[in-house]
Amino acid sequence: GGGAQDRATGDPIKIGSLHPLSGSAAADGQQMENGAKLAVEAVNAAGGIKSLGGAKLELLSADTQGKPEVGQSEAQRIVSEGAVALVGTYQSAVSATVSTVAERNKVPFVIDISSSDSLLSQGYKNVFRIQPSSKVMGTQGAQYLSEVSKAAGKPAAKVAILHEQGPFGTTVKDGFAAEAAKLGMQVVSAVSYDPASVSDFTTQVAAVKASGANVLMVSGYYRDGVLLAQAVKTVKPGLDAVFGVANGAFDVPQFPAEAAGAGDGFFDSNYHFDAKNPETVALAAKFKAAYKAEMRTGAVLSYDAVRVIAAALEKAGKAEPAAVRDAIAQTDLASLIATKGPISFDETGENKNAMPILTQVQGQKVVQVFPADKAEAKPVYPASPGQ
Amino acid sequence: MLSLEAVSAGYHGLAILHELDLTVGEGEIVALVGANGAGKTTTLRTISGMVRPSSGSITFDGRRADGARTSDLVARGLVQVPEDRALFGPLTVEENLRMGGWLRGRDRLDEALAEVHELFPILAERGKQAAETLSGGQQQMLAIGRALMARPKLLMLDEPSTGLSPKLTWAVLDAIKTIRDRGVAVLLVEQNAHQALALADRAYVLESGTSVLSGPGPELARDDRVRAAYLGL
Amino acid sequence: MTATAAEPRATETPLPRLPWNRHLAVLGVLAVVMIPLPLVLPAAQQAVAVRVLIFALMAIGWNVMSGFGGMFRFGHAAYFGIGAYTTARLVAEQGVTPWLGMVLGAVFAAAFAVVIGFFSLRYRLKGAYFALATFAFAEMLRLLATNSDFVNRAVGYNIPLEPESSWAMLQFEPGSPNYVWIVAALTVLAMAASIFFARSRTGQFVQAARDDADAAASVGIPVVRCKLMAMALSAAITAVAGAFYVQYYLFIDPELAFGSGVSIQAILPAVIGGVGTIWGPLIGAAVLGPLSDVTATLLRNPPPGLEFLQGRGGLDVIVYAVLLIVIVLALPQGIYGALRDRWSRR
Amino acid sequence: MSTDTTTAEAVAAEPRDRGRWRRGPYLRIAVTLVLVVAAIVLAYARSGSGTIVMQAIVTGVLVGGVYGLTAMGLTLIFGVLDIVNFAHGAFLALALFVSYWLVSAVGLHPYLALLVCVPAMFGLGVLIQRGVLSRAMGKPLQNQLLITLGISLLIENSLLLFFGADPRSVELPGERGVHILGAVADLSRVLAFLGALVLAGLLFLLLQKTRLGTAIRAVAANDLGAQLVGIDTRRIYAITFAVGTACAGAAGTLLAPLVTIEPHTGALFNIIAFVVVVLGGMGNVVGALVGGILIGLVEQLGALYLPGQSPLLSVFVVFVLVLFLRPQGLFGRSS
Amino acid sequence: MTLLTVEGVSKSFRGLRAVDDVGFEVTEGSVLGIIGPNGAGKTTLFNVVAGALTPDSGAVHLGGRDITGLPPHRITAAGMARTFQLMKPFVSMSVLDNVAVAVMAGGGSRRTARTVAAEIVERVGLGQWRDQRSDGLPTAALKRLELARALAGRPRVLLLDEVLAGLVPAERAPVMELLEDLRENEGTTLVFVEHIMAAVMRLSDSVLVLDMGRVLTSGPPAEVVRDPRVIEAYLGEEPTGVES
Ligand SMILES: Nc1ncnc2c1ncn2[C@@H]1O[C@H](COP(=O)(O)OP(=O)(O)OP(=O)(O)O)[C@@H](O)[C@H]1O
Ligand SMILES: Nc1ncnc2c1ncn2[C@@H]1O[C@H](COP(=O)(O)OP(=O)(O)OP(=O)(O)O)[C@@H](O)[C@H]1O
Ligand SMILES: [Mg+2]
Ligand SMILES: [Mg+2]
Repeated sequence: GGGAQDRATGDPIKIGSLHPLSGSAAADGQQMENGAKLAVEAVNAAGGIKSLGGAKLELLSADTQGKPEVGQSEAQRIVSEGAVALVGTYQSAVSATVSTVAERNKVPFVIDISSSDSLLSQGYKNVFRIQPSSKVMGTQGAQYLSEVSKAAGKPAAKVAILHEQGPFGTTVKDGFAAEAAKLGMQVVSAVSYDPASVSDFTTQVAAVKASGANVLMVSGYYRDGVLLAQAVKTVKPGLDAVFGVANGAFDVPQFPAEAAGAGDGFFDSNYHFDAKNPETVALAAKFKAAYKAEMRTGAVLSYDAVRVIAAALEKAGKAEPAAVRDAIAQTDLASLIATKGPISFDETGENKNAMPILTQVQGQKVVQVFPADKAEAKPVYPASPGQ
Repeated sequence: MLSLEAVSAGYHGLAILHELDLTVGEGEIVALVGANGAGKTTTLRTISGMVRPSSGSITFDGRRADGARTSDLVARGLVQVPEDRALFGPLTVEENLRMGGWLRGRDRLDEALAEVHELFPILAERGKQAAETLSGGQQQMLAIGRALMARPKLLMLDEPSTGLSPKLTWAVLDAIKTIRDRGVAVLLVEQNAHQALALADRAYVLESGTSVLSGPGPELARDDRVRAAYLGL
Repeated sequence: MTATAAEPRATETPLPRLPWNRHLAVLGVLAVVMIPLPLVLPAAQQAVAVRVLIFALMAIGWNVMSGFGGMFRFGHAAYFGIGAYTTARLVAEQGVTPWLGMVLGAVFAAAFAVVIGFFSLRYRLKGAYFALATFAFAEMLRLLATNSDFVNRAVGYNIPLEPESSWAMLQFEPGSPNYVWIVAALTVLAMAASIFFARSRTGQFVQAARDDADAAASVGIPVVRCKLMAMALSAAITAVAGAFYVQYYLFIDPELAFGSGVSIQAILPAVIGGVGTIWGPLIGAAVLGPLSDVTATLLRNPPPGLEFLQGRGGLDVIVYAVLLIVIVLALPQGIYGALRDRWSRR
Repeated sequence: MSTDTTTAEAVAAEPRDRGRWRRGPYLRIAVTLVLVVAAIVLAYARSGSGTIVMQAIVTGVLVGGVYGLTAMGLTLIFGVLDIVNFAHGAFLALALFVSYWLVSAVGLHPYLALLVCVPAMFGLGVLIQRGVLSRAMGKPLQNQLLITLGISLLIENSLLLFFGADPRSVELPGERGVHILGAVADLSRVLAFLGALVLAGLLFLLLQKTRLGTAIRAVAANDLGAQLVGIDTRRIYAITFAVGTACAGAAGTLLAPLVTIEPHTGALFNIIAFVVVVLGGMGNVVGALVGGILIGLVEQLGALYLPGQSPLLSVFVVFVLVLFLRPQGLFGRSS
Repeated sequence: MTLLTVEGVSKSFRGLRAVDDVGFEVTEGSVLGIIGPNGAGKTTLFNVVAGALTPDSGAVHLGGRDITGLPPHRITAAGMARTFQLMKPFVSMSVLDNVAVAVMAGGGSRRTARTVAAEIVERVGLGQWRDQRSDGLPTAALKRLELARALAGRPRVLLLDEVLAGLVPAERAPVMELLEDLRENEGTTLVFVEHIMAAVMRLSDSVLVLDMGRVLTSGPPAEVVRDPRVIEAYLGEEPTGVES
C-alpha cells in the first residue's frame, strides 16, 4: 500500500495527477493538469480538509508523455511518494497501465478522461470514471438526434455514419446504430477512417451526398473534425445536420474559429462542462485569468476528479488510500459538468449520472442547446451545414 | 614550386611519414617510388590536404600549403588524381569533365575541354556515357582529363597505370609527357618503376615514410639498390 | 618480402586468445550483482529498472541482427508485437501461462522474421530500402491488428489480475523483486545467447557477410541462410521482451506493440551503447532508460536559478533530445565502442 | 584501392531479375498507368458511382501532390547526403508555425509567407547542417537517424514550449470549393498541388541544369572527387541540406491553410513522405511527385475497396510490392 | 584430365555484350592466363564462372559437374575459389580472422580454424599483419589477403583477378613463387587475369586473349604475344623497351 501512513500531521496530503504534458495530446493534457491544479488551490483556499485539521492538498504532477510505460512508472513513483489517490490520464492505453498500478497498490484512481469501456470491465475495485462511457454516449446521441429532429418537424430518417476506427469511435458507433434502429432511423452507411493519417474527407463526404442521407453522424477527434468541416463546406452535401457524437472537435471553443465558418450549425452530443452552472462559469473565468486560454471540458473533468478525492478525504477523515477508496465509492457530489445528477459511482466505478448534452455551433460559438434544462439557446434544425 | 620540409604525417596518431623532404620544380616530372606501404599515397594525400601533417611545412607556389583545404589547394593549381580515381559515377563523361573546371570561368571551359579531347579522343566520343560504365582504362583517362580541366600548375598522379593493359599504359605515360610539355609540373607515383624512372626528370625513393635516395630518374634506375629492391632485378 | 618493406608492427606472439570467456565471466559477475539489486531499490526505481531491462532485451535482439548482421532494421516492433500479442491472447483468452506465450511468441516471431527476411534477401533489399521495408511490415501488422477481431482490434488486451502472487502466471505483489529478477534473468540469457552467437560459426559468418556479402559467398559462406538465422535469433529475443512487457504492464494494444516508437526504442540503446558490440545494448539501455526520468525529475525540482523552468510541458523532452544528440555526436562508436577504443589504444 | 572497374564488381550485387522492367522508364510508366487505370475501373465496379470515383481520383491526385510536396526536401537530403532525415516532419511543423505567425501576427497573405518562410528555413538548414549534422557526416545510418530524431524532438517540443499545445489554423482569403471534372476540391488544395508541380520543376531544373545542381550531384557521387576539382564540399552539403529544409518551408506555407497546426502535425506526414521517397527513387524530385500522387490515389481508391480498413494498409502493401519488384524505387537508378 | 570447362558463355548488361560466347577448357594442374584490353570482359567472365553472375547462356562444368547458375558458396564448396580485383576484406576483422572465417566456411572446425589460418597467413607472407584489422592495410597486404582467403578452402581451381596489380615489381616475385609452389606441390589449377605480361609469360601454360567480350585467340604464351592482333588490341608498341 501507499506510504500515506507516514504522513506527519501538518504535512500536505498528496494527490497524483498524470497527464500527457508533452507529445501529441499535450493540448488536452495541459488543460487537464491546469484544471487539477485549480481544484487543489480551491480546496486549500477554502481551508483544506477540515476533518483532517485543515490539512492542505499537494498535487504531484507527472508527464505521461502519452506513453503507457511512462504512465506506469510515474504512477508507481507517485504512489511510493505517498499519494493517497490518482487522477488522470486522457489516453485509454495509459489509463490501462495506471489502473493496474492503482489496483495492485490499492490506491484509488479517478479517471477524468479515457473512454475505453474495457477500463472498467476488469473488475478493479480502485478505479472510477467521471466521464460517460462510449456506449452511453452513442446511445444518448441517437436519442438526442431523434428528439431534436422530431421537434423541428423534420425527423432524421437516413443517417450516414463516419467514425474513427479505434475502439472509441467503434463503440460509439455501435451504441448509436443500435439505438437509432430502435428509434426508427435508418443507418445508410457506416464508414471508418484512421484519425492518425487521414488528410482529406472530400471523397467520404461526396459518398455521403450520393447516399441520400439527411444527417451525417461523426465520431472522432479534433484534427479530423476540422478536416471534415472543411470537406463539408467544399462538397456541400445538402444535409439537415452534421451531428457529432462524442466528437472531439465540434464542442471545443476554438473549433468555430479554426473551421472558419465551415463548422456552422454542427451539433455535438458530448459530455461537456455546464455553461449554465455559475460555479462552472466562475471557474472558466479563473482559468482564463490564470492560463490565458479558453477552458475546455477536460480541465473541468480533472477539476471534478480532484474534488471527488477531496470530498472523500473529508468524509473518510483519514488520509489513507483504502479509506479514501471506500469514501469515493460513496461519492455524492454536485458536478461542474453537465450531468443527470450528482457524481456517484456504480459498483464498476462508472459515474451513474454522467450524460452527454447537445451543443451546437451558432454564430461562431459553441452553445448548449439540449436537453432543455441545460440549453442556452434553441437548437437550429435543419442546420444546413456547409451552405 | 612545391617543397616539403621535414613533414611527418599519419593516420589516427600513427605516423606513416617521418620528416620527409621533397621538392618539385617548375615543369618537372618527379617520380616517387617505393615499396608497397612505404607511404607514397600518404605523401600525395598530405600534400593535397586530405591528411594533416603533424609537423613540418609544405610550400606551394611560394605560399604555405599545409593546413589548407583540398578544394582551396585545387584553386591554387595543385590537383591530384587519386588512386581510386574518385570519378562522379552517375554523371556523364562530359559532366565529369566540366566539373573538373568548377573553379574556372565558364568561357574558358570549352577551350579546356577541347584540349582534353585532343589528348584523349575517346572521351569526346563517349561524352554522354555515365562515367561508371566506362572500362577501367577509359576511367583512368577521364580522371586525368578531369584533373587537367582545372589547369593545374602541378598535377599529382597516384598509380595512373595500375590495372591498365600494356597498350594503355604506354598511352597514359605518353600523355604524361605531353602534359609536362605543356608546362605542367607532374608528381608521379607509379608501380611500373622502370618506366616511371625512365620518364622522370628526377625521382625519390621512399622507404618507411622517408626519402632514402633521390636523383635524376634514369640514374636511379641504374642504382643497384633500387634495382634490387623495386625493380626486382 | 623485401628488406625494405614497412616496419613490422606486430612481433611474433602466440595466437591471441579471443575474449569470449572473459565476456561470459563478466556476465556471470553482473548476474550475481543483480541479485540483491531489487531488494535495495525502492518500488519506483524498480519500475524504472524493469523498463531499462526490457529496453535492453529489445536492443540486444536488435543488435544481433542489425549490429552483428549489419541488416539495419527499422521494424523490430513487428517481433516485439508478435511476442506481446501471442502472450496476451493466450493469457487473456485461454488463461494459459505466459511462459508458454513467451516461448510460442519467440517461435512465431522467428518464423515471421525468416519468411520476411527471405523475401527481403531474395529481392536484395539493402540499406535504407531494407530498413523501410521492415518498417512497412511492422506498420502493416499494426494496421492489421487494429482492424482484426481476432486480436480485439484497437482495444488490445488487458491481462486479468491474479488474486495471489503466482510464478505460473508471472504475477506478483507490486514492488516484488521477482519482476526485476525475472527480467534480469531473461536479459542475462539473451546476453549469453548473443555472446554465444557472436562466437559461433554462424555468428562469425554473419559478421563476415556484413563486411562484404560477395566476399563471404566467395569463401563458401551460405550468406542467406546465416542471415536468416541471425534474424530468427534476433526476433526471438525481441519477442521475449514483448511477452514480458505484457506481463509486467498487463496491457497491450496495437500501437504499443507495433508502433514505430517501439522500433526506435530497440535501436536507441544499441546505438548509444555501441552497435555491433557485445555490451553496447546493455550499457545503452542502462544510460538511456533512466535518462528521461532523470531529466523529468530535474525539471520537477529545478536547481536554484532555473526555477522558471518548472512545469513547462515539453521541456523534459527537449533536455532529453539535446542529451541524445550530444551523446551520439560525442561518441559515434557508442559508449562501449569508445571505451574499447581507449583500452585497445593503450 | 589501386584497381578499376567498380562497375564490374558492383554487378554482382545487382538483382537477378533479368528481363523484368528492363526497357527503361517508359515501360515502367506504362505499366504503372495501366495498373492505375485498372484500379480505377475496379473502384468504379465496386462503388457503382461515377461521381464518387471521380471525387476519389481528384482528391487522390491532389492529396498525392501534397505528399509529394512534403517528400521533396526529404528525397533531396536522402539522395544527396545519404541522411535519413527524421526531422523533416518537424521542419514542416516549424514552417507551419512560422507561416501561422506571419499570417496572424504580421498579417501577411498566407502565400506571401513563402517569402519569409523559405529563406528562414534555408538559414535554419545551414545552421543545423553546419552545427550538428556535419559532425556526423560519414557516420553510419543509425547515428544520423538518432541525431535527426533528436532534432525533431527538440523542434516539436520547443514549438510546444513557445506556442503552447493549442491547435491553430490559417485561413486562405477567398477559400472555396473548385469544381474539377465533376468533383470538388478546396482552392487551397488545388493551389498546393500547383505549388508542388512548380517546386518539383524548379528542383529538377536546379539539379539537372545548373552548375550548382551538377556540383550537388557530383558531391553525392563522390565526395573526394568533388574536393579534388575544387568544390568546397562543406558548402555544398550545407546548401543541399538547406535547400531540403527550404522545401519543407515551402511545403509548410502551402499546407498551412489545409491542416490543423500543432507541434506534431508534421510527424503525420513523415511516414508517408518516407514511403514516397522510396517509391519515387531516392534523390529523384520528379519521382517524389509521381510517387506522392500514386500514394494519394492508392489511399483514396483503397478506401473504396476496403472501407473500414486503414487506407495506410493499402499504401504499405503497394509499397512493399514495389520494393520487391524494383528495390531502387519506381524511378530510382540501381546503384 | 579436363577440370574446368566453360562452354559458350554470354553475359550482357543492358544491351552491352560484356562476355560473348566465350568457351575454354583447363586441365587439372595447369595454369591458364587471361589477358585482354580493359573492359574486354575478363572480370565479368570470372563473375560468371564463380557464380556471382548468372550467364545469359552457356554452361560451366567443374570436374564433370554442371555448376552453371549455382550460388557462389555452392561453387566454392565444389572446389573453386576466387579473388576480387577490387579487394573485399572483412574490414571489421583482423587478417587472421579473415582467413579463419574462410577456413570455417570451407568446412574447418572452429577450434582448429585459427591455427590453420595462421599457417596460411604465414605462407602468403602476411605474418607481420596477422593481428591487425584489415581496413588499414596497404594494397599489397590486401592483395595477399585475397589470396589467403581463397586458399583457405583448399580449392582445386583458383581464379585470380589481377592479384599482382598494385604491387611493385620486387613484391610480385614472392607472390609468383607462391603460385608456382601451389601448382607444383599441391596440384592446384590456376586461372588468372593479369595485365603484367612478365607474370603472364612466366606463369601460364596457355593464354586466352579476350577482346570486346569475345575470344580473340588462345595458345601458348610465346605464340600469343607475337600474334599481331594481340599486339594491336592489347600489347601495343612499347616506346622504351620491355620491362623484365
Ligand atoms: N586510412 C588509413 N588508416 C590507417 N592506416 C592507413 C590508412 N591508409 C594507409 N594506411 C597505412 O599507411 C601506410 C602507408 O600507406 P600508403 O597508402 O601511403 O602506401 P603506398 O606507398 O601508397 O603503398 P601502395 O603501393 O600499396 O599503394 C600503410 O602501412 C597503410 O597500412
Ligand atoms: N554493371 C554494369 N553495367 C554496364 N556495363 C557494365 C557493368 N559491369 C561491367 N560493364 C561493362 O562490361 C564490360 C566488361 O567489363 P569487365 O569488368 O569484365 O572488364 P575487364 O576485362 O575485367 O576489364 P579490366 O581489365 O579493366 O578489369 C565493360 O565494358 C564494362 O564497362
Ligand atoms: Mg598507394
Ligand atoms: Mg577486371
